[in-house]
Amino acid sequence: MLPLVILIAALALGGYFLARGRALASAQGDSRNLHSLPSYYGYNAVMSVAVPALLVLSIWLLVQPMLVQSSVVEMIPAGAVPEGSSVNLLMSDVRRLADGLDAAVSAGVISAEDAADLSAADDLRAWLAEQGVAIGGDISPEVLGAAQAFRDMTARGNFWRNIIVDLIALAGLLIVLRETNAEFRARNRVESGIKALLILAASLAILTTVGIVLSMLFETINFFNLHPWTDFFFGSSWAPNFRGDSDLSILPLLWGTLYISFIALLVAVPIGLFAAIYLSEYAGPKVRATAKPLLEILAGIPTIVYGLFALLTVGPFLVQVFGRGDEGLLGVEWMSGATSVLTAGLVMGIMLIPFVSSLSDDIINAVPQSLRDGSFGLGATHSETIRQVVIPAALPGIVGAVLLAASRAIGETMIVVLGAGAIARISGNPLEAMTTITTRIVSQLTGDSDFASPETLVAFALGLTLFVLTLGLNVLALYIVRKYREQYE
Amino acid sequence: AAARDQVQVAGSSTVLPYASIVAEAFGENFDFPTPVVESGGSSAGLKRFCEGVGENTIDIANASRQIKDAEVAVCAENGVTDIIEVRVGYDGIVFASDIDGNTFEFTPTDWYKALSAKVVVDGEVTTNPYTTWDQVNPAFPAQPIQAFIPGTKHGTREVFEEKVILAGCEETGDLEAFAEAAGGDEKAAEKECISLRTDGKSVDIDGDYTETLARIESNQDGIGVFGLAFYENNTDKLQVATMGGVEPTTESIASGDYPVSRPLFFYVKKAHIGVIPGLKEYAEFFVADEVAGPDGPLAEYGLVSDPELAETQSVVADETVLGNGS
Amino acid sequence: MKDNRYSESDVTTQPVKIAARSVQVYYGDSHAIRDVDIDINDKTVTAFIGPSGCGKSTFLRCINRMNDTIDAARVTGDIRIDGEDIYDKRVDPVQLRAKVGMVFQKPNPFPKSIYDNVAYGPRIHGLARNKSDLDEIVEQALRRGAIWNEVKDRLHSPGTGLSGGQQQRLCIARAVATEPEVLLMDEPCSALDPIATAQVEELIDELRQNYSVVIVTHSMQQAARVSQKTAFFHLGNLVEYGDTDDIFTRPKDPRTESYITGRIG
Amino acid sequence: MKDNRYSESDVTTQPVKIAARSVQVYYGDSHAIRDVDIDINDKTVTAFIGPSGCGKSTFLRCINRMNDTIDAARVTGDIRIDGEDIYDKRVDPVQLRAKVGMVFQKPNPFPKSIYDNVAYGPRIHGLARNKSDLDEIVEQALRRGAIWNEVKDRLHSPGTGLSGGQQQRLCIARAVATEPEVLLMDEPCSALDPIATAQVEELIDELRQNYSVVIVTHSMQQAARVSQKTAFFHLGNLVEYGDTDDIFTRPKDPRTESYITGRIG
Amino acid sequence: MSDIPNPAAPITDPRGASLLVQDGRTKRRNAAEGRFKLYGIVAITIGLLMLLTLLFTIVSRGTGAFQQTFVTLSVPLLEDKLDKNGNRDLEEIKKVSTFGYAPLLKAAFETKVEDTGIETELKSKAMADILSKDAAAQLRDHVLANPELIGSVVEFEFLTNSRVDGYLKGRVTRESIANDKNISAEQLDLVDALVADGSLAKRFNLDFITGADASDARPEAAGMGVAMIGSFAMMLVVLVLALPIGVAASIYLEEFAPKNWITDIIEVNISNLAAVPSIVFGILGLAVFINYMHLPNSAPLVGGLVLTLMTLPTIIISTRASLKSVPPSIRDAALGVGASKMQSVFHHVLPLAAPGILTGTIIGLAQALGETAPLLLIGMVGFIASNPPESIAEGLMSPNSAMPAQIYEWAKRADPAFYERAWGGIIILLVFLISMNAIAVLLRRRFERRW
Ligand SMILES: Nc1ncnc2c1ncn2[C@@H]1O[C@H](COP(=O)(O)OP(=O)(O)OP(=O)(O)O)[C@@H](O)[C@H]1O
Ligand SMILES: Nc1ncnc2c1ncn2[C@@H]1O[C@H](COP(=O)(O)OP(=O)(O)OP(=O)(O)O)[C@@H](O)[C@H]1O
Ligand SMILES: [Mg+2]
Ligand SMILES: [Mg+2]
Ligand SMILES: O=P([O-])([O-])[O-]
Repeated sequence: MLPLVILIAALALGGYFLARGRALASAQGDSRNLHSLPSYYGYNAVMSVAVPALLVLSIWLLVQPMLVQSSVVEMIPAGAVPEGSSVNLLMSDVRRLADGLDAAVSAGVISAEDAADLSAADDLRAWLAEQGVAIGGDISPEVLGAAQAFRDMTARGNFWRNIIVDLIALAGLLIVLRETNAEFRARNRVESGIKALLILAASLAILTTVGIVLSMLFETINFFNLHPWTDFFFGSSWAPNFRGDSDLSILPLLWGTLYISFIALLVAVPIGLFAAIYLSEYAGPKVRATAKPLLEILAGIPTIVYGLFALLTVGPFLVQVFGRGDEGLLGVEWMSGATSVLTAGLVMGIMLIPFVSSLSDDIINAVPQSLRDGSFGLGATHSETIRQVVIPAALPGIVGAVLLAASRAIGETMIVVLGAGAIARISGNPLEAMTTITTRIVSQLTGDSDFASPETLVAFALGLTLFVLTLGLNVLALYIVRKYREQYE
Repeated sequence: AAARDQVQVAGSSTVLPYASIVAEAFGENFDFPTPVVESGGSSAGLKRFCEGVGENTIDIANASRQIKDAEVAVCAENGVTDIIEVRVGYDGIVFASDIDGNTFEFTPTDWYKALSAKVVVDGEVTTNPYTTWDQVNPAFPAQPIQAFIPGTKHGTREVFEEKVILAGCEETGDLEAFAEAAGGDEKAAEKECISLRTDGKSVDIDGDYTETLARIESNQDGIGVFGLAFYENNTDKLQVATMGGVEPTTESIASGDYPVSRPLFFYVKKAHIGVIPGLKEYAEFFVADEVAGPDGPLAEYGLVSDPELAETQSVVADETVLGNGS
Repeated sequence: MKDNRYSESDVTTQPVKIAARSVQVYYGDSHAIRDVDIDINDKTVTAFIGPSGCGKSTFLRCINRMNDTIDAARVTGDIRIDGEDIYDKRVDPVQLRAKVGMVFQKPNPFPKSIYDNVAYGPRIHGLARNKSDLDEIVEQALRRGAIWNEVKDRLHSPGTGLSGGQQQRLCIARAVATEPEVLLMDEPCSALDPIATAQVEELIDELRQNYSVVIVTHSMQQAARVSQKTAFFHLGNLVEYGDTDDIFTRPKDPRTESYITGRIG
Repeated sequence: MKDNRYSESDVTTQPVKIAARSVQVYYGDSHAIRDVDIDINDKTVTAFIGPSGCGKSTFLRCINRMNDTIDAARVTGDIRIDGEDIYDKRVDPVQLRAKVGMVFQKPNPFPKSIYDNVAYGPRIHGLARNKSDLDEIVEQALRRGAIWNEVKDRLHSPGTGLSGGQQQRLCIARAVATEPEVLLMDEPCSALDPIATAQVEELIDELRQNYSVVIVTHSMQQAARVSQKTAFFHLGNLVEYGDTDDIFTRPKDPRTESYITGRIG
Repeated sequence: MSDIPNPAAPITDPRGASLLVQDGRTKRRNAAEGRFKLYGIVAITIGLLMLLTLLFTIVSRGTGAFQQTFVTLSVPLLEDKLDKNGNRDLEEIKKVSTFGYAPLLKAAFETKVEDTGIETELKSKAMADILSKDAAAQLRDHVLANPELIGSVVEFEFLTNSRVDGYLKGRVTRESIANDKNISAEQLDLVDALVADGSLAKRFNLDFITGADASDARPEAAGMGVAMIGSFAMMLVVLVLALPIGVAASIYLEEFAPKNWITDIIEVNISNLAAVPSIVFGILGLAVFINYMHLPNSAPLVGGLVLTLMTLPTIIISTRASLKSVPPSIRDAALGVGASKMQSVFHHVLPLAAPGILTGTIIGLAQALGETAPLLLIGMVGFIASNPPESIAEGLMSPNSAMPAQIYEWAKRADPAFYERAWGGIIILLVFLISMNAIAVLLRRRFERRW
């Protein structure tokens, strides 16, 4: 396969120069008479040679093994499949054996003809083990025969594959050379190609979404078959239980999610925004060049570290402040444990700082200087300029950064597990422990209880509901951003 | 896809340490590659186990509980019919508190009274009024009740509910009182016993024992539930409490004196034996005397070895599958 | 070419408002303003003329310390307004710029509504007691910027959606709205048609009654029409400075003469 | 006011290059160009005049479809260049813009070096065979833009660090470098001193030998000097269009007359 | 936040006032200015302080992992234990499992005690217990590699077990082992004697950086190396896929997409994907890549693909934000000289947006590098002690873990020695991250400009 790819690459490369040369020749060697830059004719050739050929190749690569497999499977008599096993498993032995023979042939231990003539009588398993190929069980004649047929068919398939793909590449080359002339709109062709790629990239988001929804939808339906949806959406308590009959309501979890995210944003947005403003507007180049990447490290520290930090450092500190009674700093007794909404929110906020600061900094930096000049010229102070001219101009981008941070806050798990406690409840007191949807997804999915029980399946329902919910929030955000967007210049 | 060479195991994080000790020794002593042992929980492991037969599915699922009928059914639906169940030993469950704190000698009654949502006081069912341990049992110090118990997703929780809370409920006679109140419904009464208080005195830990330990470190009044092996590796930070007067050790658990323990299992896909190199060898090695026996590395690490190990060995050797009378 | 429509009675008798001594400006290594000395009078319109790139904008930006915002720019020398050194440490550039307003060469409306563009200055300087006050100020400024009629129906649409000349007048209105004592205008009429130009020139003359106005222009006619004093810059030097009449009719320096008669650029 | 320095021998005999019929432009709801019909000749300089905000830039931007980039803008009607409808689906706006160059009202150099600013067009159109060819083209363009002398020593410093007038000339040089057949210039001399203006006007006259040039200007004198045809716009309407001589000396429409004599703006 | 001066405040007319003295209003505004700037400084200081605290925590807890305690012993390779028949047949020697090597270690200790005259009450088994469980494996490997050595006495450097190591590092004290059945005071006496003798010492342990994971019974032998390769392979996949796809998608959406409901749907979708909990991407990866496409379990390729999907929204959102901030006049200028839309984007807009794109990439990659949850479902978390891969393809396809997963695993294990290794692993992860960032930061600086 590798030689084939190299050949296509060579054809493409050759096509580049041929098409380019041909275009130039048709323009009497003067690139100015061409519709497009000469290199575009080259790229067009590369595209026409490589894209169809690689497309066919990849389809072939997907289809051939299936075809070979199914025809080999047909060769295996039903009686050859040991009881309790499946043809599928037998096939993996076949493949392993075929691979082993390939390895032996390419190592020169055995000639290709001999490999095709081997009989099961020889102690193949031991012999293969010597060649470094491990086979699970003893080799039956059926398996050996199938392996040989497998090799044979694969070899034939590969042969035709090479020929056909080469022909397609060649045809692409010829066609492209024929249409190459001075008037040919090579640039438009290449750009359409690129645009197709861009569209493909953008649609990946849709595919991912479809994938996510599909991978959760069926289990969610299963869940609702086992558990009343009214309890899930409108119940008030979350209390999973082994013996079934659990209370599984999303509301307390949702409350915790929103509350913790809110506190995290309350920390991250002002700090991040002010840091961004300071970095892009006040700080000297040296400070900026050091402080910004340093802050970015905050985004890269594994969240489990933040979790431990919350549990072991921030939590006890908060207890010291709010919960030690007369021994404490405030002399109040509001907080009983180290884990609370505030603990998790504060620490998560720290993690989110760079999400807001770095991106906003880049965006603020991109606001044209002439706008600042205009404001300074009116006698505005630097901070007035920033607040009233620069930030509004950068607002669409900043909103994007904040949304990103909010998204991260909603999706974060580890910090909440360790920092927020695991008690599902609806309460306004930030010093109490609560929990979030994501942590419940993880724990319901990784636990001990029966995977077909509502206690496990609820994870999928939670995931899907969160998905739909954030979708709603995003639609709302899009609407708001649209409404307040200001375009400058 | 190229043929897979190594055994793939997934499942319980409780079994993981033992499985990894075995996998490591297996890799060292055999010519097969070291098996890959994933964690992710019994449930997740069994789910993947039951996804079907074939190279892209796992060969073994570790579990800290027995496979459920519903799961066997799903397995069968997907073509995973022959499952070999292997019990590797027992996991002791201990109660431990901060090394510098008070010492406790518990009985199930104490735990029941401390954690149940409702208790019977003076013949009346009331919301649990106790806030310190001395209210539960005058022998205890006046330490605030703060328990870190496994979350409801852990098999350990089930054992804890069965063997501690429910036992305590029975001992105190509250079970009867509840049954009476529920009009003789035993089930409802049991449920009443094991529904725990939600006022923050009892905190569910969904993570691992390290999390429980960290919480005790950040709250000295806390008493947590741990695995025996975990406790034995952290004796410098934790002191263990007795239960019913028995101190938890591998011996007292193996002999059945210490009441709170649970069996650990792994499940092998019979169809993969003979196909995946080293699968059977791994399973046999796991339950071999020199590994899982009372002097083997597993016991040394904290596994309570199975007194009926020989039987288990023959199950593996004969590839006896579930449901075939064994 | 002489076409000074307005009285120029008391130009020379006006006190000095801005006094610059041996001002030098560098952009990195390049020396953009060389040793400029100039006295700019109060209640006078002073025109800066000279070929493109000679340093008019640069010098203008020295007067309200706008050059502070360009990293590469370095200013030395001494500039005094009302006798106070504006590069003194104690001087707050913000207060200075409130006193010395500026209209930039390239119109730079804020990405806000037309109303907010004009109201911005009065707001930050607290010139309006209440909303209707502010409305009044905005309308007045837009009228003086000769753009009121065109925008009065779309005060709340964005200032960036205006035509080039409209943007320029908007920027003039914005500068005027803060009532500065000195107004620096960098080619305020470059994108304006003759009528609008005349209106702006009228504004300038009106401003002169109370303030000092410095205007950069490429139009000799305009300089002659609106200014009482003219300074001619060439290659970063202030070549000649004097009464507009004198500069245009009896230039002393041969370079000035060449420029005015259209021989150097 | 008549001061047409250059020959205008064969203006009317030139073939039509651009033909517009009932062109309408809307920005959202506002109707910026109303029903304009015009034929613009080849090898001719056509001047668009009119008060600020009347739609000159808007109409100019229709000719090379730059309005496509403004979301709010909507163009209807029919514009043909060399008889081909440029709003036809098959027309590639890119090819159109390569043919119809543009100098914008507000100078907008790329934040790149001066050299790269000018070399960009020739590069993407493949006008240079090699580096020295390109150097040659860049120098030629900068010379034609009357800015070569000022920048020849700093070709590799950023184009955004130039003075206003220099930026404007840089943009002219950039547009000229691609050798368009039609050149649209939106107030190309607004920030230029008389000498530079004269040089640009000379360039325009030179371009006229081969190309069609459309220039927006507020200077009646300039229109009279450089153009052979003049179009007068008012409130989005094309009020009058004809030989420059006629427009300036014998305007038919009273509005044109008012504007030229400085009564409406 | 708005402190637009209160319009009701008395109007001060600054006319004629001196510039050298600030009037009241200016003073107030300057105070506001000072406060504003202070907020910025405070914000940065908070951020940096937090970073410092975290780094300090990490470093102070993790540096110990880079050192390990070793003991030097002369081991008699007894023929009667290793090769009973004396025919040096490798197959027969292999039959002796690691358990069979224990007597050699005991013997080695006996000789040691005799030779150096250390006095101890300990049985030889208890003495050998201060060694790592890894010692037997090390010994066996060496014998299998050099069967000719059987019968001679060879000097080895063995790891000690984690308690002894902790004792030398101060983590384990004589008080703390009171209830510990894994080590006794007598054993510590022996350790002290060996330290005095110079045969037991702490030194830098390269294996921590290069080695593979070890089981729970021998924390001292666990290393980060293989997981590091796993992470590297995944980052390679993420970088190769997520950056180009992300940038391409953003360009399409921001520059080319017609403004219609389809585009809106895509746009909302992308922001929504950013909020999807990472474990859900694991569910997706399991369903699509493993169950549907039959890619192998535990393979970094699958991990990389899942993380790519997870990182894409971050890159797309930041890229779009920076594309949006490039002023339209630049696009106009390019289009005006006849550049195509595509050219104007690739030649002008994209370079100007590059700093923001790089920032998004840095943050996205950092996030991907530290992510554990999705790996849980595709089999990359657990005990995966494979050998280092031999080729890139193998590195992508053969089972492996990843650094955060390894750290997560270690953090859960019972022996406190793993805790130290978890923090040590975080140090390595951060070094990895910082070097990755450094490249991006350098690139970003090249693209930055203000106009
Ligand atoms: N992007 C836009 N959005 C909305 N309205 C616009 C936009 N651009 C221009 N206009 C309006 O369209 C009308 C015509 O504008 P245009 O820019 O064509 O004027 P102009 O003749 O070029 O004026 P000037 O000489 O001042 O440049 C004006 O009223 C202007 O406010
Ligand atoms: N930001 C800058 N960085 C470097 N050089 C600059 C900068 N701004 C201006 N210059 C240079 O300084 C000199 C003076 O520029 P200035 O803008 O003062 O000219 P000007 O007289 O205003 O010209 P114009 O009439 O064209 O606007 C010019 O050579 C210009 O290129
Ligand atoms: Mg200037
Ligand atoms: Mg215009
Ligand atoms: O991981 P567990 O299933 O043993 O809790």
